[in-house]
Amino acid sequence: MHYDLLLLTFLPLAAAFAIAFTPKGAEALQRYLALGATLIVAVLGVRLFLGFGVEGTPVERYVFDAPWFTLPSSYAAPTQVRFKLGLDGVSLLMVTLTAVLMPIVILSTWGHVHKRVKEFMVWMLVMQTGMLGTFLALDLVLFYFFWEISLIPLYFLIGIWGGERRLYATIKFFLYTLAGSLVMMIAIISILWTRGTSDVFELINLLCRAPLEEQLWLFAAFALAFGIKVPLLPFHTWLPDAHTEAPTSGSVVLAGVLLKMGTYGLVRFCIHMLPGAAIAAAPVMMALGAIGILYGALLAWAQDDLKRLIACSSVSHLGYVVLGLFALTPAGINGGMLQMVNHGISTGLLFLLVGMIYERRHSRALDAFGGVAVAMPIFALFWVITTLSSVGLPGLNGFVGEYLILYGSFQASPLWSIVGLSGVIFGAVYLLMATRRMLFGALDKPENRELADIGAREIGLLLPLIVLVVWLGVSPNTFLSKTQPDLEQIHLRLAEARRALLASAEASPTPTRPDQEQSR
Amino acid sequence: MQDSLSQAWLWWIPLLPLVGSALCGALHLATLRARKSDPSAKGLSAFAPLVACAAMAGALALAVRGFVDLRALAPSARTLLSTSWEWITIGNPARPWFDVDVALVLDPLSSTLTLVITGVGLLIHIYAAGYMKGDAGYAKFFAYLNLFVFAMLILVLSSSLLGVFVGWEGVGLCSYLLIGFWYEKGWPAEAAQKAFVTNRVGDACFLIGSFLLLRLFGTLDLADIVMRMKADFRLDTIDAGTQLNLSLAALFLFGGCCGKSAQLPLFTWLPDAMAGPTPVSALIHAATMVTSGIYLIVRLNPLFASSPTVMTLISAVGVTTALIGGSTALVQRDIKKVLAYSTVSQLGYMFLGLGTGAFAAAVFHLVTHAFFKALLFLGAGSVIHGMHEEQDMHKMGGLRKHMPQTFATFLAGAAALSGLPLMSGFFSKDEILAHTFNSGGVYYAFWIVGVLTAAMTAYYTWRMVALTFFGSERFDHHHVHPHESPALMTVPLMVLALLSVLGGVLGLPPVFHVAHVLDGWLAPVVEPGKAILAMHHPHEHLSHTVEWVLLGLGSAVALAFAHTGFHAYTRGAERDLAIERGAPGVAGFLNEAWTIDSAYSRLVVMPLRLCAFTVRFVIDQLVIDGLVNGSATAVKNIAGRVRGMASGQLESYALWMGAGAALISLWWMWS
Amino acid sequence: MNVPSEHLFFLSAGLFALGVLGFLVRRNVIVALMCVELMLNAANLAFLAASRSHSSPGALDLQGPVFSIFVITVAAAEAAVGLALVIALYRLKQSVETDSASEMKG
Amino acid sequence: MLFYLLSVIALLGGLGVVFSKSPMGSVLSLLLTFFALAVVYLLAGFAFMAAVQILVYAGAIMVLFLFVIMLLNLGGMGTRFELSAAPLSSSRAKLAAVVAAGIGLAGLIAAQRTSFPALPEGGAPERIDDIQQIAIALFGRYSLPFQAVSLLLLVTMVAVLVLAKRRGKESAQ
Repeated sequence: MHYDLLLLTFLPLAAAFAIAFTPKGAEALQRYLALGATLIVAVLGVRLFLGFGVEGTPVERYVFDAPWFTLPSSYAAPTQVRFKLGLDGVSLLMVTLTAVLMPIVILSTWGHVHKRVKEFMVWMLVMQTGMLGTFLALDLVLFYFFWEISLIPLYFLIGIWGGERRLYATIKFFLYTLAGSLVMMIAIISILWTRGTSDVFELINLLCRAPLEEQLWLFAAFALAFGIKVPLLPFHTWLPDAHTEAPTSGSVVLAGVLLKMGTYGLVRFCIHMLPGAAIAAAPVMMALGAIGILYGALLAWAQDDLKRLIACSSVSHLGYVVLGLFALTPAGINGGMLQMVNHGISTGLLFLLVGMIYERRHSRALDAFGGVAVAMPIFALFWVITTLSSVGLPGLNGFVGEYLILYGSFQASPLWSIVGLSGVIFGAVYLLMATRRMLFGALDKPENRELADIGAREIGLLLPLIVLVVWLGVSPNTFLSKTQPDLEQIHLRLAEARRALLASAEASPTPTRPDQEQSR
Repeated sequence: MQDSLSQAWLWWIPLLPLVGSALCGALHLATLRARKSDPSAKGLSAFAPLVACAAMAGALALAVRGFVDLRALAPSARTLLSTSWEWITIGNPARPWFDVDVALVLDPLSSTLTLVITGVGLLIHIYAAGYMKGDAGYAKFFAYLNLFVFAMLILVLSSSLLGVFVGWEGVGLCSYLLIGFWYEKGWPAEAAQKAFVTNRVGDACFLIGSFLLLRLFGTLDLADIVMRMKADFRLDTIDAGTQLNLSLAALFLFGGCCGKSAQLPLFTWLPDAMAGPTPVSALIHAATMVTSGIYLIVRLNPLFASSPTVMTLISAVGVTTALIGGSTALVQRDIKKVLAYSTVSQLGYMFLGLGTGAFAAAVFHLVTHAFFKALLFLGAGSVIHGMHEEQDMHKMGGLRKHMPQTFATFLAGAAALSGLPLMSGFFSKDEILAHTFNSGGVYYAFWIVGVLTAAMTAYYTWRMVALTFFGSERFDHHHVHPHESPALMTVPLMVLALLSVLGGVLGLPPVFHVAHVLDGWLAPVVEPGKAILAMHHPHEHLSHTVEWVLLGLGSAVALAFAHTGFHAYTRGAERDLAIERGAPGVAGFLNEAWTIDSAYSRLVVMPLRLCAFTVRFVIDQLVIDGLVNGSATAVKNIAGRVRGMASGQLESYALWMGAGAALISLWWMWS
Repeated sequence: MNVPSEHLFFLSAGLFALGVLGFLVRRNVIVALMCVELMLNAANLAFLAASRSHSSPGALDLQGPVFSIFVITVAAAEAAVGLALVIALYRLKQSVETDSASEMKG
Repeated sequence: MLFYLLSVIALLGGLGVVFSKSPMGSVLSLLLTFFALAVVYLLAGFAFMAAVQILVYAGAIMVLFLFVIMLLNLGGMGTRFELSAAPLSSSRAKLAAVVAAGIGLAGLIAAQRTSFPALPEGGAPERIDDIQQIAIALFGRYSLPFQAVSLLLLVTMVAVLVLAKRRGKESAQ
């Protein structure tokens, strides 16, 4: 048995323990311990990514499986809950993104975390274990366990190191997500009881043949939890508050990884495990995604707080992901998966950049700026590149995902694709508006004249992500080819479910809704 | 498609400017570094024009090599294909669901445009080395300019529609960066934003068009699409659904072209784009980028040809835009604004030609327009340079004595633009009008508007010449000392003047009994579209008599109105003031380009902005958060009541706990 | 002894109910604690009765006694802490009535 | 028959705990119940548990109660019969009685409805709680809870020490 995955997941937790026992004032030690641990995890993650799907790599390296405990079930044999971690095409990109993003996040805290450093690092590392575990868990109970674990640290990160309205934001965030996960827990308990197993792949085999009514209510329960996390319209209002009040690093992790737990869950559970329900619910989900794109963009356009604007743009961008995933076409799902990574990188970068300017200027109001490009040319360069990647300029990462999503959804439903396309226009509107109001114009405010340009540490933070931005834009096949075989499995399931739906439609006299989409 | 014949070197045509751009960017960063210690340091930025021009010269040399190679091939085999960049593959690579491979293709059409881009581009680079000297962002400017050339070359060379889109958005980005080059002033940044967003509207249409094409053909490879259209398209066999889809695809792609090529309804960004430095206006907003719409339609000519409705629409949009642009240029006082509206108008001509199926004629006008409009912009830049950044023609006059070389070359450009006989613009414009006349039906109306616009063109061109170079010197002699520009700027002007005058030889009309060079050269590219058009309505060539009459009419109109325009303004700007006094309404209406821009901001931008604020304050904060916070308040109120039960007395806690336990256990027992 | 196991449970239930009643009506903390002991004893009796009903001469069921031992231990601990609290409360309020400690009022 | 007699004694003791006027009376009634239960255990085959019942409950815990009552000199304080005394209103006492009855009823029904295996021929085993077996179980299968319980006792000792230690004057006032 290989322990790579176990190491990957629990190394941050171990480091958190180690940091907890360091003396109180040793801030440098705590910072470097955290940085070191996340760097090791990043190296491990990249190694796993590079080896994935390459011939000659032992497959067992990508699974860790051990019995954990038992729970009662409706069968004679109790449900055996397993401690099963596994890396496959669906989780690969998210795990790698988490591993790569965290050292950058930790390094970014040099600039803005000055109080209670020890606790901050501990919570960050605990959160990383939670996030990696969520993506890697191939057992329903284990998934839920990690899902909840990753929730708590953010509560403290915002609640202790956040801005002025942090209490309102934390409570809103916590209650929203908790409400969602409780509903999901009920669905999980019901699955464990009725199916007698908690292994995700076994359940995928079992549940895809479940009757549509059962699939639909399970789908609804899961989709609610994931939809709140994504966040999908109309459950999005916790996000701008949480983002605005969170410290920079919290925002980056929230946008970069935590939101992806929702979309990841949609792929893994709502689509792969419950394909029949996914097909039936696709029109609704696509509509929510497409309207979310437009809604988020309009919302962002009306903001005058930079951080809030980016938070609203997250709503818009994740609308793309949902639109693509529930197009249920190859291009749509692939595009959605890619867009998750893209959004993590681009929005992470945007939050890092906003953090940098906030550290200097202690304001996020757009009106407080103007002409910053004159004072901080390097910062402006990075900001413009990031904005363009977020806007979806071909050649940078955002475009590939957006194009695939829009084409995939065009195959399924031209209407929602065109509604989603409006995001292409409005994305440019609000991001360029922010760019113009912040960077361009005359440098007429005396506070801005003294702004120092970003330094070597900050460039070092941004550069790896910028490289990824270009790499993903120019050669997305590096990533697409790795996820391909496992996504193909999802399409096989979907095709099977479509046939089943058609068969039942023919059998029953009442005509059911015909499927609009036809994948090639 | 990969074979031993693949020409990997083609990649160097766009890559050279990209490398140049990266080097210039590095030079700019080095300059910034040097400025930290010494704010006025020039650093290494003086090398930037050398690097950029070298890259351009290299690209031009390669383009010429490609042209020579193509000439050596048989006309039907004139295609050079590079190795391909496997960009996006979804599904098993052996039989993918979705696959985009981008190769570079050099064929007569892309070769023509590559030559124009690199040739005119090189001249403008050289000019800019003089024009931008002393600017704080000297190296940055060349980095952007080279980046633009890279994107533009990708646009015209790509084998795939998505590759075209890379260039399409790339040039939009560079246009954004270059319009907003002097962003400290504020309004260039706004103009840049407007340009980008307006283009985005077009780009969204482009994307829809590409989805439809993907659905129809399963590929985005341009050659494949053309081949399929050629092989499968028969008027009698095609079903209505396919026909509709083809028309929709053509329509949406044309929407994309309207954005990039500044046609109605998306042309309003181009006049504002004059906020950028003048070489930018010449290169991007006259010679190259704005013509990409024409390129796209010619590239996919069978698709457009298959839909007569869309073709008529293209002509109608083109001629209307030409009229609006031409009439607006009549009253502009800013020399660059005149040229900008003139560009809108000339692009309208090209679309008019495309709509009649005169693809080669449109390309011909594209080429000649690139020569003379770049020349005019650069000449205007030279004037502005010499006048210390003054752009108002009412404050110029009599400059011919002060800047003779600029004056002479400007005259050549003006002659070509106004279509004076035997100039390049004369032949190209006339060819388009002749094709329009020949198409009959509603096209007769288009032809009349076209001739009217030609008259306006001649008038405003010579008004501009008169106001700028003739008459009394209306500038303040104490502050402004007009001077001729350095040779670095005038030499490119002379080359372009030569091209403007002689460019007509590329496409002499049939009555001259000389081969139409460009027509023959482009024949392999436009043949499929022509074949489809011929299926719709076969029409004969114009008789030589009619042709002579049209040529004569064109000459007469151009000469007459050039004369009127020139003489009305040689003595100064009184005529303008008279018009403004006499008919302020008309003058204002024309001055604001038929008030289309302000109508947009009132009817489109403001409502959308209102919508955004409604979303933020009403829907998000009032409704959704109201519900969320309302439910929280409700819980709090209920909790307040329930709190009364927690009296702090142990017995009562215990009592409630016991009662609960009793109820639950009894319920268990009963159920 | 041939008493059916049910009867042992009946006794357990009765004692438990008395314990509950006493805990609910007596305000003297010490007596309340005693009632808790009474309930714990009832629970012990139930454990042992269950153990007895599952045992046969060949196969003894030891879970009952083992858990009883644990319960007794917990009971001892509970009594010790409870009485210590009573002493602390008495020091503070000079009273051992439960309603003298109502600072937890919500 | 002895069992039923003992049952009655135990229940009477329980009543005594609840209704005795003085804490001292309650203690003595509780002691009676414990002894009766110890004999019941003995009868049911749990000799060891009977011994533990007497040693720990009657011996240790009850002494603790007595000790505290004497320490605080509460012997005569419980003269108020609280069932009718304010603020414990009689309606609340009735409610308490109903609750207690409900719980008792639930227990009775549970015992009634559960089908226990019939007692083997010749009655239940004579001796169920074999000490050796218990020790094996405690140190084997239940060693983890056993250690946890010992930890609990340790914590209890510390807690009691902390709670019972006399503080400064201001907190003791």
